[in-house]
Formats: sequence, C-alpha cells, structure tokens
Amino acid sequence: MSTIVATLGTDRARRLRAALTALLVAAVALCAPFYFAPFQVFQLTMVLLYAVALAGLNLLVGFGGQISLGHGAFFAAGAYTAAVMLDRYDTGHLATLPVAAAGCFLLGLGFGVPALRLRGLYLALVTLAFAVFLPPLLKRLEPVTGGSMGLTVDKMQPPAWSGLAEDQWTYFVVLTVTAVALLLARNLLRSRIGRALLAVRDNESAAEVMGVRLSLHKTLAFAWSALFAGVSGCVYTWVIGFVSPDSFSFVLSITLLAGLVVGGLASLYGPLLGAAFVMYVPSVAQDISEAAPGVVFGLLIIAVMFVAPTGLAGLAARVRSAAARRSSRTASDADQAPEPEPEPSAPPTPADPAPADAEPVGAPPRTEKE
Amino acid sequence: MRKKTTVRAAAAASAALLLATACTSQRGQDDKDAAADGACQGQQTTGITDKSIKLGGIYPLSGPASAYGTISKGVNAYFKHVNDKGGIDGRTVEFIVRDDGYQPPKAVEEARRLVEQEKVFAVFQTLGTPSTAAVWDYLDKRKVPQPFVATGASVWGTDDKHPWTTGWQPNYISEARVYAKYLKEEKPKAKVAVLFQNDDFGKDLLGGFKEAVADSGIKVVAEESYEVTDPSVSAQMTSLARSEADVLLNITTPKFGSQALAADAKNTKWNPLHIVNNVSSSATVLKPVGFKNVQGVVSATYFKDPADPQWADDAEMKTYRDALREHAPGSDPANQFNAYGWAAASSLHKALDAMKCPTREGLRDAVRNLKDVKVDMLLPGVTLSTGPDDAFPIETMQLMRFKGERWQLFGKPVDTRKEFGPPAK
Amino acid sequence: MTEPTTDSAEAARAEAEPDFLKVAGLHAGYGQARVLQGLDFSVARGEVCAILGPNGAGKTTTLRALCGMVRGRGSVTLNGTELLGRSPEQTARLGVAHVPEGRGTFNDLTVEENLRVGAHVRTGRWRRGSAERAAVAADLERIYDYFPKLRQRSRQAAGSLSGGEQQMLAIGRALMLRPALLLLDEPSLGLAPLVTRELFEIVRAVNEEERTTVVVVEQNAQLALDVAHRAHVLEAGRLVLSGPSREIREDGQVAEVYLGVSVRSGKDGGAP
Amino acid sequence: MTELLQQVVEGVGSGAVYASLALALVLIHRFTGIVNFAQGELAMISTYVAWQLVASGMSFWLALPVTLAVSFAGGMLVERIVIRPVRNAPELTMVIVTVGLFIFVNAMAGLIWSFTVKDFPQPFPDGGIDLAGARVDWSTLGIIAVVAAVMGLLYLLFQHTSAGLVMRAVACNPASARLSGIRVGRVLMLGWGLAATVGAVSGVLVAPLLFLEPNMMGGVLIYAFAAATLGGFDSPVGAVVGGLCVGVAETLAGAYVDVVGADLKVGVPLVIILAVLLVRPQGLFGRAAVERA
Repeated sequence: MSTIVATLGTDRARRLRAALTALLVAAVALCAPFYFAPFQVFQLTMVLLYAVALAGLNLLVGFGGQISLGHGAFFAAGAYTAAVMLDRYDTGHLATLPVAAAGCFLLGLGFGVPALRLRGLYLALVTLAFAVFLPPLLKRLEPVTGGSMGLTVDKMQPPAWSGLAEDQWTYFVVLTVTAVALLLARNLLRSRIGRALLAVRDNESAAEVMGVRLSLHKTLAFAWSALFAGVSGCVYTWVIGFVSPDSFSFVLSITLLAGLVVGGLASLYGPLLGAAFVMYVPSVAQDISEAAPGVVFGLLIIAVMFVAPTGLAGLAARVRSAAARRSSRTASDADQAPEPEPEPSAPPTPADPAPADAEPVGAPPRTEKE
Repeated sequence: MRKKTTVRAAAAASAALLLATACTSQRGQDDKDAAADGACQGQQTTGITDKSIKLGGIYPLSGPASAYGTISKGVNAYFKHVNDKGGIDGRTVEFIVRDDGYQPPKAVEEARRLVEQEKVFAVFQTLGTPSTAAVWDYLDKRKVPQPFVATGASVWGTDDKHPWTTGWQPNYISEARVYAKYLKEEKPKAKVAVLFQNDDFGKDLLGGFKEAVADSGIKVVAEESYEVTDPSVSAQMTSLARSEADVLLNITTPKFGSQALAADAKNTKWNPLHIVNNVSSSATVLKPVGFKNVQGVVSATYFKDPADPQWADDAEMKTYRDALREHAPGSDPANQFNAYGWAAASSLHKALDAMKCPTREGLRDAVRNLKDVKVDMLLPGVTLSTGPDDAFPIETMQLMRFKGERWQLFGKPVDTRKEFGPPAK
Repeated sequence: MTEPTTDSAEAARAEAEPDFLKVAGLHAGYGQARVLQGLDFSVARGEVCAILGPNGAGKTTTLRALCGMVRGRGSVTLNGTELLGRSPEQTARLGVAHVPEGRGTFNDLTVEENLRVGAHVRTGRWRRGSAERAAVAADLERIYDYFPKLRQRSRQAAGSLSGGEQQMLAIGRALMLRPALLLLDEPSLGLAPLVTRELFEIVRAVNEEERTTVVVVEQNAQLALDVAHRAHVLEAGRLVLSGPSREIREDGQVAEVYLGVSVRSGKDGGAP
Repeated sequence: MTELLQQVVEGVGSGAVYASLALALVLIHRFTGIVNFAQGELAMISTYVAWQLVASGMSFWLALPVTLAVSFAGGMLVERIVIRPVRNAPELTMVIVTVGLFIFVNAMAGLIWSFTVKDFPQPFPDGGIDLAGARVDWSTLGIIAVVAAVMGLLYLLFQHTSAGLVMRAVACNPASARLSGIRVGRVLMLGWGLAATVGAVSGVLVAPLLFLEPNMMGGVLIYAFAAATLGGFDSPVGAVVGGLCVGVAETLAGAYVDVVGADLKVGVPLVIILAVLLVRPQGLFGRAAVERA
C-alpha cells in the first residue's frame, strides 16, 4: 500500500487536484449555454433533468439493491403536480418544486411500506404494474389533469435582469437543481441512511443484527428515490411545458432503469452518463437506420452491456484493470521463482497510478475469499 | 483516492458529453433567420429558396405507435415523385423525417432540431395528439407553420391561439356527426353501444356523437373503453353485448378494430349494426377478420383506400402505386397509411402552390385560405376548404357499406360544416 | 480411474503411487489479488490429506484451483492428467468431486434427487442402460448405509435438512460421482462438535472402505489431523509445514501458527 | 347469473392467454433468476415464422412443429449469443439486455413484416358450446386445453426425467451443478430453447384472437408478469393459476365495479398482487425464499 500512497501524492495535493477538477467541471457547465446553440442547450437541459431521476433511482437500485420499474410514475406525479399548480393556481414555477418534491416523498413513503415486504423481482413487478396503471388513472381524473389531452403550461421565462435567452435561463435553473440534487444524493449516501442502505444491500440479515433499522431505512430509501424522480418530473414540466398521460407510459419507467444500468449502478456519475445515453442514443440510432431506429437502439443497448456489464461508468475502471492484469500476467509469466512476485515490472507510464486505483485492490472483500 | 477518481471521471464524462453535443452539428450560434424583400418584405424565408424547399416531419418510427410511421413513407414518396417531375413550382423538396417514438418530450426535441438546426421551412406533419400538442406552442412562438397535422382532434380547428397549426383529416367530431346523421335517418330509435379508445381520439369521437344525438331518439346505452396497451378488447365486447343495443359504434385503431369486428362476428346472439370509424375502415383491417364476417359494416371515408379493389383502375391510384413502388420499395402500397401520407403531401403541394409569398407567413395564410381545392387520392366530391373562420381543411365524408369484398359508397358526400356547422369550441 | 479400489491389494498398489495427485508451482488468485504463491505437494492414492492454516492463507483457493473453480497457473495432475485449465464440469468428469464451503446442496430438490444429480455424469455417459440404473440404485443404498439419516429423509427437500444433514448430503452427492479424488472444504463449518465428529468418522470410513483419496480443508485442526494421514500447513499462500499427521500434531509450531489464529478468526470474519 | 358466468368465461379465456406466456417467463426465471422482457417478443417472432410458413402454402399442422423446432433452436441461439456473454454480470445487466432484445426484436419484426395486422389461421373450430347458458368458444377451450397440456408436459419433464432433474439442479444451484459435472452452459441453452418453444405455443394460440402484428404480445406481457408474480415466479402451476385469477378478476372488476370500469381494470391485478404478496411474499405457489448459502 505504501507505493500507492506515494504515487498518489500527499493528501493535500490530492484535495487540490479534486478542487481544481471540480472547478473545471463547474466552469465547463457554466460556459456551455453560451457556447452551444439553443437546441443543444435544450438537449443538455434534458440530460441534466433525467440525471436527477436516475440519481434517485440509483439510490434505490444501485445503493439500496431494490429494483423499481415504476419510477416513471413518480416522475409523472412530479410533472403533473407542477403542471396542475401552474395551470390551475398559476403559482410561480419555483413554488411547484417543493410541493412536487414533498408530494413524491410522501407517495414514495406510502409505497415504501409494501416495498418492505417485497424483494427484488416482486418489488420490480409491482412497481411496473403501478407504472402501467398510472396513465389510465390520469385520464380518469380529467377535471384536474386535463384528461388525455393533457395540460399545456407556460415554460420558464428568464427575468429581465438576467439578460439570458429562455433556453439559457432554463439551463441554469435546471443545472442548479441538478447540482443540488446530485450533491444531496452524494451526501445522503455518506449519511447514516446511506451507510445503512449499503449495509442492507450487502447483507440484510447482518445489517439487521448490527442494529440497522431495516424497515425504516428501506422505506426512506424508497421515499428519497421518489422525491428525486418527482423533482425531475417537476423540472420536466418547466422545460417541456406540456404533460399528457401518454408521456408517462411504462416505457418511461423501463427507459429510466435501462438508462441507469447502462450508465452505471452505484456510481455517482453513472446517472449523468445514463441520462446522456437515453437522450442522445435514440437519435443516433435514427441517423444510422432510418428504416428501423429500434433495431439499432436495441442493438446498442445490448452492445453497451456486453462491453461494459457494470455500465459506462465502470468502463474506465474495467479497461484500466484489464490493462493492468495483462501487464501483470506478462510480468509474472517470466517470473517462475516462488519468491514474492514483483509489482508489474514495466507499466507503460510509471507515473500513472492507474493500476493502484483499480477496483480489486481497493475492495478488500474480494481478496478475502478464504 | 476513490473520490478523486470520481471527480476526475465526472469531469471527463461531462467534457465528453459536451464534446459529443458539439460534434453532432455545427454550432449555429447565429439564429437570425432569413427574410424576404419586395412585397413580402420582412417575412421569413428560412428553408426556402428559388430552387429548394426544406420540410420536416415527426413520426413514431419506433415504439408502440410505429404502425403509423409508414405515413412518412407515403409523404416521402409523394415529394420524390414531385421532385422527379420538376419539383413544386421549380423547387426541389427535401423532406426530413424524425422519430419521436410517440413520446411528447422527444417530439419537442425533434421539432427544435428541425427548426433550429435543420432550419426547415415548415414542420409539415406531427403525428398524434400528444406530440402535436407538445410542440404547437413552440412552433407558434417561432412562427413556423405546422400544416396538416396527422391527428383528427377537433382542437386544431377550434383553437384560435395557434394560427400556425392546422389539421387536415376530418376531425373526429365531424366524423361522429356523419354517423349520427345516418342513424337518425335509418334507425331513429337506435340504442347504441360504443367501444372507444381511451384517449383524445376516442373521447372526441364519442363526445361528438353524444352531442349530435342529444335531442333525438337515439340513446347511447353502453360504453366501454380500452387502453392502447391492452392486449385485447374481447372483455369489453362481452360487456357491450349485454346491452343488446341495435348499433355498435366501433371507435378503435386498426388492431383493436379487427378484434372488435371478429368478436362481433363470433357472437351469434347479438347482431347490431356495426359502424366502424374511419381509422379502422381499411380493407387491411377487415381482411384478417374474414370478409364474410364483416358484411354490412358501415363506415365513412374521405380518401381512396388503396386496398380496395374498386380503385384498382383509378388513375390517381395508379400513379400512387407506381410512385410508392419506385420511391418506397419496402413499403406496402396497399397500406392505407401510405395513401394517407400521399394525400396529405399532395394537399401541402396545393397549399404551397397557392402561396402568395414564398415565405412561412405565405404558407400560413395559404393554408387558411383554400377554396374547394381538389387533391389527389381524396374521394370524388371531397375537397380542401378553409377560411378565416374555418380551420378544418377536410370536412366532407361519405358513408360506405361493406359488401362482397369491397366498400360500396352510398348516399352523397356529407359536408359536415354545411350540415351541422363548425364544431363547438 | 473412476473405479473405486476396494480390496487391500489395490490399496497396497496405491501406496506405491505417491504422486497420484501432484501439485507443482500452483499460483492462483482473484483478479489482481494473488492468493497462492506457488504450492508444491503430492497426495498418494488412497490417502487422506488435510490442509490447515489461518484464514486467508489460501486453503479454499487451493481446493478451488484443483477443481477448476478458480484459474491457476503451474501444474496439477491427477494420475498423470493435467487438471489446470479445465472447468469444474470437466474436472468432475475426470473424477474430482468437490464439496464446497457452505455445502452447495440443491435445496429445492429432495435428498434422493440430490444424490441422483451426483450420479449424473455416469448416467449421462452410459445413456441410462438398465445395468447403470442398477448401479446407481446400488450406490444410493451404499450412501444410505453410510448416512442412515439421509435414508430417513430421502423424500424431503434438502433445504429442510439440518446443517449436519446437509453436509452429509453434500458428501453423499459427491460420492455418487464415484470420485477418484474427494475435496472437502470446511465440512465442520457451522456444525455442532458432536455432528462434526460423526461426519469425520464417516469420512474415515469412506476412505478406508473405498480407498477414495481425500483432500480436506479444515479449521478444526485437531479433528482433521485425527482423520488425515498427512497434513500441509499453509500461510499467506505458501506451504510452511508438511508431514504425517502425527508429526504435525506434535509440532508446537502448529499450535502457534494455526490454532492460535483459529481462535481469533472465529469471530472477526477473517481479516489477515 | 348467466351474464356473470359469461364474464367469468371471458376472464378465463383471457387468463389462459396470460398463463401461456407466463409459463415461458417462469421457465426462464427458474433457470437464470431474471425476468425476460423479450419473452413476448420472441413468442411474437415465432408466430410470424408460423404465419410465414402458412402463408407460403404449408398446412398449419405441418407449420406448427416446424415453428416449434425453429423456436427451440432460436431460443438456444439467443442464450448463446445474447445472454451468455453477460451471464456473470449483475442480474440487472441481464435484465437490461433482455430489454434491448425486446426493442430489437420488435423493430425487426416491423421491418420485415410491417405493422399491418395479419390474420392467423385459427387451429380450433369456429363456434362453441353452451355451458349453463354461457357460451364457451372452442378456441377458449382449446387454449385452456393446450396450456394445461403444456403445463403437464413440463411437469413430467421436470419431475420424471433425468434431463428435467438436471435442469432443476442447475436452476437451483448452478455452481454445485457444475461441480457435479453438469455442463451448465448447455443446460441453460436448453432452458432458453424450452422457454422459447413454450412462448411459441403461446403466440400461435393467441394470434387468431389478438391478430398478429409486432406489438401483439406487448400487452400480454404485462399481464403475464402479473400472472407469474401472483403465482410465485417459480412454479408453472402457479403461473397458470395466476393467469386465470388475473384474467377473471380484471374482467369481472371491469364489467361490474363501476369505480373500476374498463379503463382502470388494469389496476385490479396490481391490487391482487399487492394483497397476495403482503400475505405471502413468495406468491401463491412460490417456495419460501431459501437463502443460498
């Protein structure tokens, strides 16, 4: 381990580098709307808002180990909350956010109670049934929801002082929401809830023995996850300005889950990658095959899963560890002596700490097979 | 160490993302659209030159509604056919088809792509009420014409806040009125059972029908809805059979239309007069049920069904079939949706011809000022008519009854505006 | 080679085969973690060999490498046939029966079905001739004789058995393969001392009657050494001590290196 | 009363349809522990194969075995090409691969056969019988009979043949199965082939009722999920009983409970499933979860 620490440099240097990267990311994110065309800014906005929903789903699926195929329903609930408030009560856009968040949190709490008793597959299918059930329910509630014609509401308008175009302003608002949401997701995972969730996922009974209040945390996980989906849906209404039951068919739920898995489960930036996949790949698919975009899209999903079974976020780590393994194999093939094996004799770039960063070393449970 | 990797990877990810976006197209910061001069001064000429015209369309090429995607093939075949003959008023048509998978947010994205990136002259068709409703505010704000949307909701005509959007096909309320009129004459005391798709299409038609029969002896005694995601409507048909109604009004899309027709045929105890709405009236819907099982079914139409043998020798039909075979070889000319696309494109051709100015404003005004325009593939007697207070291009339909292996038109074409006035707002 | 050797003349011949199982320069690990750092040892035909060592020493990994569950480098030959580079199903077909840690019974199947699955390789090979069916039936009886409790529960789902019975079932299933080499991984894990002792007595009986070669990995060194003829002590992926069981038992090193650790490792999940 | 009976018959009819696909789902789940989203689409494409054969002049009863054989081979191929590469990946990865397969197969069918509704020959005679005043179509009876027969055959296969024993062993504990010398890869291929065949039977049975088009099985799939969930996802018997329950319950609720109505009847299975799972988390016929040690 000492070599690893040495190559990584001191703690301070690391923190500095992290801060610099964060700064760079922020700078890029802030400059984007001035560099890109409005249409592309809109696409980025959509990526950001889907990322919020995926981050929420990630809490549940990636870190909680529970599968939900019904998050499209929470997304829809958030979207409709915003749309109905804007349409009927003419509240400001921002006022809809806390209401949608709280509403979906409560909805998730309610759903989390049965979720306690259902595991894996069964939870997935019950939530799927919920997602299937929601569109006809929205149609039934016509006086409030506008029925199958849906509701058209005003999009967000930039205030005069900002001097920004509509797309740019919307982008910044969504960027703020997304940044806050992603930070919140990160902090949640570091909090008691997060640690409890991980413990529950990895070994439910052990976690229970250790005094983790299983039921509470599983319910809370569901509720938080629903909150994120609701926030995402609310923001969706701001951006699109139109909701209809057919916008939220169960296909949306499945798309969200697929996006998350493709992006990378239990990864903090996987949701962003997944959202980008969901947003960009269908149009890429159409560019490849006009006749049947679905053929290409289906193949692309399968292909990504082949290349990156743990999602795009895990791809980098996989590539690195594969490279490291290859170099270590060549090194140890030459070394027949029963002496301690040296570290990979000649890594391509000696300064690169990549092999040390790779997953297996950092994950003691895997090495302890005995 | 983990954290740093994460941050770094996140940075890399977002950078890659931005790059990807940047690469998908040129930057296009300049958003100034071209403007005309002369008499048409100040009007938008984006997407149109003396030599070319660029149009976009949004259809579900993937996803659950992809059956309708083939409309784009009919449209495309028409424009290619016209291009081969010198284009529209010397302009070559470029028609860009985008896929929205029947998802409104995707429709918004694609509409923006067409307008802002492809810089089309007009978004010729959007398919489906949800997708159309999702984009019409945007197109209205950008002042981009959205002529002849592929949905029959009445709102495209009754709405007065979106002058850039117009419908094309007879709206569902008008269609319902045609059936109501027929029943009032034939079965004034009819009890009607209704099977309808639980969306804007089904509700519009059912609502229109109920309104039209409100003051007559005709009563709706049973109504059952289905979702497009349902596997079958057989349970609904069993429920409707309990009503022992004299008339079954079948407001469905093709697959469910076939199912309902088959269920009706199978039930020998209940033999209502079966009225099938226009969307499901194609011979391609009836044939799988078996022609012997659908004798006497009534419907109404406004364009020539390419699967119907009575048009086999029709000159327009021949042109259509030849063109489709040439320009859309993978597509079945007998599919009514291809013909629908063809006729709609042909209508746009007429509207473009009628433009006083070759501008977006010119098209908007031309679409709203059509006088009895004859269009290929529409039934004889059916023409396009619009005016300042009439935003419904086609409002004439003719009743037909299935006999033998073909539809037989009967009665005179019904001009619903003349008969019943414009649909209520 | 899958034929069991039952009479004592055969046994004598087996004694003359000291390299029936020969492990040479065995390296193995998981991903980047190298667990085995070059093992060399041999097991004679008909011998019971115990592998002892602290947690994390590589005992289980050794067995897994022998049966093909983890990939190893070096050489492992059984009666002259190379085992490395083969999958578990291939080594099983060569007569290696592995009873994994945690028993690995088919919990939804009945006891008898579990045993029949064990005979799958043979029935599969001979296409279920009547002779073979009779042989399987005879083997079933033989297993039931060793483990009378299993006979009582032959119609019961394996998942409903007690831990000790499941372990018996796992061993019984392995024996249905008529193995040349039986690998036992921590058979005492989670069992009461009395049950464990009973189990080891049966292993001894099987070895004596069938002359099956056995390699057993065990935490409970005392118990293992009672049964085994020879023992090897592993530490950090290397052999630190080898010899006949009696010598090992009397060697103070074992108590120091091994028994001391086993007390600690019982609780903390085994960080080395 | 007769009306009620008629609705029950109707529900049993649609329930049998759900059950037939649920059987295939349950098979895959037993072997791989995943839910195969593409199951319905594989059944749909099998049905197109049958349709193509019949359309090219083959008799239905000859086309059927050919279709089943093709489906069996196709299912094995799918396992080998699409599933095997991710077999060691997390379960969710496999599930998403089947979602990808769903999209791919659906679009492919549309590309090859277009979205126009096709008529599919009805293997059962027209007409039906009167049962205490309710009319039961031969086709409904036929579907129930075939589903029952498939269920029986599966039972025989699993419980009374050594191949079935091996398959159950693999489904139960693949690692131990390998240690017993079972070639797990081949058995899994067999399992997928078998499920595809059962799916093909399902597709051929329902096609005359639902009319063949690429989205034919999409709606059925949701209900088949419900049926399998209700039945316990491990048990073929459970899948069939679950299917019938779901079919009858949604039909009756849709017809007689005004609040529900035809539009919300899809919520009925949801409520039933929730209720059942809250009492018996493993479903009606599922085994209590045994922790894999």
